[in-house]
Amino acid sequence: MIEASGTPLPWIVWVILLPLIGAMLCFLWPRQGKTLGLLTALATLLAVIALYFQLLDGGVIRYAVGGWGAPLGIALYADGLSMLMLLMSALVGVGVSLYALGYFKHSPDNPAGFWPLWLLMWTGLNGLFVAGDIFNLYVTLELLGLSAVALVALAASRDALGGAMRYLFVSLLGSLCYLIGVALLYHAYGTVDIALLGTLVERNPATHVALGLMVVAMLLKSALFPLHFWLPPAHASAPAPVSALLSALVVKASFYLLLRLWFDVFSTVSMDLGMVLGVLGAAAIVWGSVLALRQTRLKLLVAYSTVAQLGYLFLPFALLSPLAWQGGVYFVLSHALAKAAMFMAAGNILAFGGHDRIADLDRVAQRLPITMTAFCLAGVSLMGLPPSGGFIAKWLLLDAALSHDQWGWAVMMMIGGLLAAAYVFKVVGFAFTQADAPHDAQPVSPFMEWSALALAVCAILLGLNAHYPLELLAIGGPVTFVSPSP
Amino acid sequence: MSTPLLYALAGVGLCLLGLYGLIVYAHLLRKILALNIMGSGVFLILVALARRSGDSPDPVPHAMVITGIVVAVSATALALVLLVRFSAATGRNQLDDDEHSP
Amino acid sequence: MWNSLSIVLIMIGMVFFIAGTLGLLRFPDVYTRLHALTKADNVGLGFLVAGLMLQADSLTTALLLLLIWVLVMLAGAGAGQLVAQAALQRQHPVAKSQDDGRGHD
Amino acid sequence: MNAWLPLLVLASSLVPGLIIFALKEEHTRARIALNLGGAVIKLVLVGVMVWGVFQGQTYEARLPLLPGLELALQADALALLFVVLSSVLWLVTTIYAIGYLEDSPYRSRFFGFFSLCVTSTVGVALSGNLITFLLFYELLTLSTYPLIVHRATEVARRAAKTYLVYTLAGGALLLVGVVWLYTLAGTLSFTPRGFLSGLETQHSTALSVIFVLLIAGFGVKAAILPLHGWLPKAMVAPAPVSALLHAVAVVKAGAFGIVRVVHDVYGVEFADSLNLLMPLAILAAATILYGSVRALYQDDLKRRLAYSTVSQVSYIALGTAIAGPVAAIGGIVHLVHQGLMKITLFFCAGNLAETLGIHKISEMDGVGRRMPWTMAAFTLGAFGMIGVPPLAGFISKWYLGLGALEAGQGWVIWVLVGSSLLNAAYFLPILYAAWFKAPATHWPHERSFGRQETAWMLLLPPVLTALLSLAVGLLANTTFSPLQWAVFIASLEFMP
Amino acid sequence: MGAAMTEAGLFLLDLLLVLTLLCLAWWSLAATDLFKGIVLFIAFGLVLALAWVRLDAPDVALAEAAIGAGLTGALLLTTLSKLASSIDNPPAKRSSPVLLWVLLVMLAAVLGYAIMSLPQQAQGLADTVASQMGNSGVEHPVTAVLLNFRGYDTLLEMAVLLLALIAAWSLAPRAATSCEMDEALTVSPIVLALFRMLIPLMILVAAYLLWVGAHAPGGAFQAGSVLAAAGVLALLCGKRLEGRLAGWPLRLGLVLGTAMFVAVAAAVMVGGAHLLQYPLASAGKLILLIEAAATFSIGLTLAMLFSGQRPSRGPAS
Repeated sequence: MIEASGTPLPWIVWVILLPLIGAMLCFLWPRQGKTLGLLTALATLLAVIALYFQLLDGGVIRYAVGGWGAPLGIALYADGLSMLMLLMSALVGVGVSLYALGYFKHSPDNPAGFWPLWLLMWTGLNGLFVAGDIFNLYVTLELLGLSAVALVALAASRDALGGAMRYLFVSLLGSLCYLIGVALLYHAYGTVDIALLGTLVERNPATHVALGLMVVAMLLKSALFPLHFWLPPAHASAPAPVSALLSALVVKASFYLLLRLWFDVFSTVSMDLGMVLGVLGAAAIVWGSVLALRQTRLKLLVAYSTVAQLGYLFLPFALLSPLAWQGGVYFVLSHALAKAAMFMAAGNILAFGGHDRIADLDRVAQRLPITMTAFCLAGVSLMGLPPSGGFIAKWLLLDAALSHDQWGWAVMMMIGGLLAAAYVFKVVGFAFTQADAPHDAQPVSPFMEWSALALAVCAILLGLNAHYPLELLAIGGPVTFVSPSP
Repeated sequence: MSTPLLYALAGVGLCLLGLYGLIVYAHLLRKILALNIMGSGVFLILVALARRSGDSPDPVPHAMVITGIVVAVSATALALVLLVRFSAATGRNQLDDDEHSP
Repeated sequence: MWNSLSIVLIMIGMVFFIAGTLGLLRFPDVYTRLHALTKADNVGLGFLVAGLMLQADSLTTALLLLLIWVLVMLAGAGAGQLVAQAALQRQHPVAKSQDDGRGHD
Repeated sequence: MNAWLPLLVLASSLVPGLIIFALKEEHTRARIALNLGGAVIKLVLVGVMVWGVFQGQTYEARLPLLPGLELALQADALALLFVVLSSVLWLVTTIYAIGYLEDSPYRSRFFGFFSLCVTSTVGVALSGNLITFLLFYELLTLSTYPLIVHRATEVARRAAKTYLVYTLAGGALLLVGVVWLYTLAGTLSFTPRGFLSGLETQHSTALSVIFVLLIAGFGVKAAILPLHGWLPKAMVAPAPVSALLHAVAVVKAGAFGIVRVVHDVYGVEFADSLNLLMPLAILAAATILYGSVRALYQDDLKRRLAYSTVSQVSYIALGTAIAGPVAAIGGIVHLVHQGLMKITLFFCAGNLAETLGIHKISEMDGVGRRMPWTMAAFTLGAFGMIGVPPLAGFISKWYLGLGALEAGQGWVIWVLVGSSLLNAAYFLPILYAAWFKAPATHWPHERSFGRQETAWMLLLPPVLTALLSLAVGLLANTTFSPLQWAVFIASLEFMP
Repeated sequence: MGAAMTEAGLFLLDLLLVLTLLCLAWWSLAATDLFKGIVLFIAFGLVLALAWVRLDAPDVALAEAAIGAGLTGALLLTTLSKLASSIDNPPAKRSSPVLLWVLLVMLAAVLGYAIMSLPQQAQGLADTVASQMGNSGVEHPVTAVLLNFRGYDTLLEMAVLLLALIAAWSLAPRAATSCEMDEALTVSPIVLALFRMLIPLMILVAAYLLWVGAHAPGGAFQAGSVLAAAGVLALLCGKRLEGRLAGWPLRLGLVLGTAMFVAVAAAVMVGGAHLLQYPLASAGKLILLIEAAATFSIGLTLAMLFSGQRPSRGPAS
């Protein structure tokens, strides 16, 4: 562990400040929004990469903001897990930024707000991933939640406004539940620093109630079945780049937070709950997939697919082995890339044909080959077929389940994979056929097509270079808390 | 019962009142009110318990609550703008399927 | 001596407030209610502040209390005027007899 | 170089495939050049590899995938047999497909996926462990889908859906089996005589279940009895695709997987000691008879051929399951022989459909006089299937029968005899009708090709493969014949 | 004896306060008339401010009264006037199933139990804060925590406020040109007179609160909300921002607080210090600088949120 003081450029700070500064600049000069936004995205990506190398060199980073240190001050903290999340956000973020360049040119959605809101959301994401303090996490959570809501509402359709409204209520309710947990923990242990809390927390009523509330809050925000009701309307009605961001990153942030709390704060008390989360996760896989299969609109299908895929993330809570954890985190990464690509592809199809009725896709396989390739590659990852990030994740989870003879989980995963295949190919099948009434097509910007493809390819590549992320994950972080690798 | 405890329990009461209102009432403005009341309840818990330290109360929760209040007003403002837009677009003040979704 | 005077002043202030509250509850229409309210605000608060000023440790505190009174009077006057104007604009009826204007806010 | 060669073999079809995707529809020449160039280069590379292996070289490429797990490509004897088969037949099929799809739309997409399909098949062949096998196996599923759905009709969409339901479910079973095996054994590398023998005492039940999972996973593509439903439906695909599916890529990948599992994962001896092979043999025998019987009743030519495939591919499984060296030789060599014969038959069926619009057997009266070359090739293929000496099919059946006797499983002989009779029963009427009945006054949908009976690109491939299937039978005793290669493979597994 | 009396009396006061709070909250939610509900909510906020005072949290009380009750109330009221229909009478509610009640009661019991199980005495970070006050650059503990010890939270919170404004602007249509909507608004001369008297006073109060924050209750948020109140008053009196200021000067004003915070936080790193690690000598000044900028931006932002529209850049746009 290094105290990152005296380092001339503490990248851990810049990954938060850069998007924030970018957001302000975009707000000040809205006409230069695109340029400034893109520059900020690239700068943030570079800062994240720099932090990555810093982490590789020196191991886990702890940074005392204001020099005070815990418990008085706020600590920033980055280990392998945070780094993976930062990298994921940066990758998806740059992809979506490029996509947005094309998207808002033709879309009726309001473009002026997009850049500052998105960059503020990025600030919230990065802030959340490196926060080492549960109250600070609350603030980042609010930054994230409110910007997400505002971004959904950019679409300004009835559906989007309703979806945003519901999303806002859920988000605020979740934050307040979380804040009660923070209040209980602070008043029980006199600190909000995660590392300190981890050493202090013991079994007592306040801890248990705090755990319960915080877990429920995070489940609500990460839309675990049966708390997923808000997700499909919000994700499906948002502008395409926003849908991509929400499904890829925002729900993952609350999952990440849950992971942190689970292992770094509540490690001594949390384990009993794991089975419940696992069962809910399994239910989510089936329920989400079945509903996805029943959708007639493409974006809703993709949104329900998110509900299903999020279920996998909660299986490790029941499987309780380092392998399962690696699998869970890998799932986060691969789903982020794949789902972003898929939503972007869906956005292209919507922009192209002016609708997203699946049965009337009308030869998009021929007419939008790049988009369709992106969709299919992303689908491969969602189905968990090799070679893709989704496959590696599923492999790890299966390995964890089978090596402890936990058959039920393996069966659930298989069913989930097959259902995923069913809904992906439902779309693909109609992409080849001709609609009864052919419609006139709008041109789709190459930025939109290629950025979707790029992210989808990344999702595939994730399946071929699994050891880099896994090695990174091994730097500090909760996974090493569980038990040594077998 | 000590003062901090009394207020903290009142905070719990406000939280639950807010939660109840959020779930039960359909009008979006009422939901927003309910969330604000719930938020006040949480703040009350946070500050009340800070009073347990004797003569001078613990200032850290106070600072947190001030932060919280500003966040709450930001959220409320956003919610209200959204509500106005929603109301203008749909002519309604409640969510469409509020009768059958949880 | 000063203490008793202060108590008496505060008591008088309280009486005005009680009367004002009663008026607010019992008067028949917006305009008369406003009358009761502003009376309580201006005069009642005046007595109250006067009583409290006698209890103040320093001149600053006393002056601050006085400032509060002035500000409340200003606000009360402004607000009362606004309410009355709004009521007139919306043509709230003026109660002719005791019972006429019952039942609306 | 030894690590690069397997990769280059893969790249020789992958890279052209990817470039073809990017080509515009009207760049016909570039596409043809890439297709044929890739096929020829692959053939040359494979030739180099065969020569190298013959000289005692080993070719191996590894890529770390997960801690303790890597993707491995390696060229062992069995792999080479399949690679050679695939690359030869790819070249032939490419020529055929170019001729067949001359004016149809979306050729770039078609040939792109076509190349991917072959890449996956070669990948399956070269896989050095189960996870690599799994990777290419699923890739094969995915790259075949667009080929089946290519015509984009409602029927095609449904056929492709059926295909996916079967193959993806199979893939899921396979995945569970492979992961489970990995948790028990800690390795997945193919090793002659298997890598599991140490585990038998504590895990014999688990290993039996895994065997069932793996065989079921591969059995879907190999169309073993209850899992064959997709194959006849997939006949809606264009003829070159059917040829590819039936003769080279899909069904063979399944059959090849079964051979791999029995020989190089479990080991024949070990699998037999767990009593796993007898049920497999019975299943294979049942499939052989069932497929043949069903074929009898089909009037649609391609469907009859499809059921014939169901039947014939199970010879491979049967040979593997008999647990004796000679039968193993028969099974392995049938991998090649069935491929050559069946591709011939499908090419011919395609020619009939493309040239005369004939799809049904009842329309084939006298077609031998209109298209003598095509029907000659068809006849060779059909006789081979029946097992007439000295054609390729005879060799397979001979070794299978001999091997069954050697292993003390006399009942297999009856299966072989019954199947041959059935083969004769469903092929001979076709031949009779084609050669000896009077031709119809006009064909359903005739296209004229001048003096030739059909386009030369359509005619050359079946003639070539028919001759090859004759050659491998006639020259079975020469050094590089498939039979000798199969003998060598079997010796690795069975000789101490 | 007397002390015990006072004790009991105070407890009674607390009890009364608490009950009033709960009742107001309930009435506010259940009021048949939404307008009434909002007014009751404002009253709730004011009583809550009293509760903060009773809990020795004057800073929170100020913030609550100004922001929680005042500005939130104003926002609620102005929203109500813009809704498609403000009638919700009787309040539409779903039937509250038994399950919900069971859930709420259980939650109450569990939460209450958890709170009661906490130790009766706890120092929290009070002592730690007290011991570091000398290094903080200010004398008032809450300000020290807000701007120094946990300044990073406050920085992000400023971002949240900015976010709310950007969101509101991206959602709201641009204001109609000024003359169009001011026609309807006739402002009485008395209000205008009041306005003229109050505005300077409010600015003065804001400045005072800002300055006093260094060593007594007060600070940027309270000052900012007073400023915002002035802005709201101005808006109510029909004042609009001049067209030429409504472009980037306004936006600059809105981001100024956050920008200054970020700038100072980052600038102190030049010497190798951590983010927000003020040099001791200039800590007080830097904090005041940040607070001044923040006050200005908070005031402007809240007022803009109240107006609910993007100010138009003159009649041209």
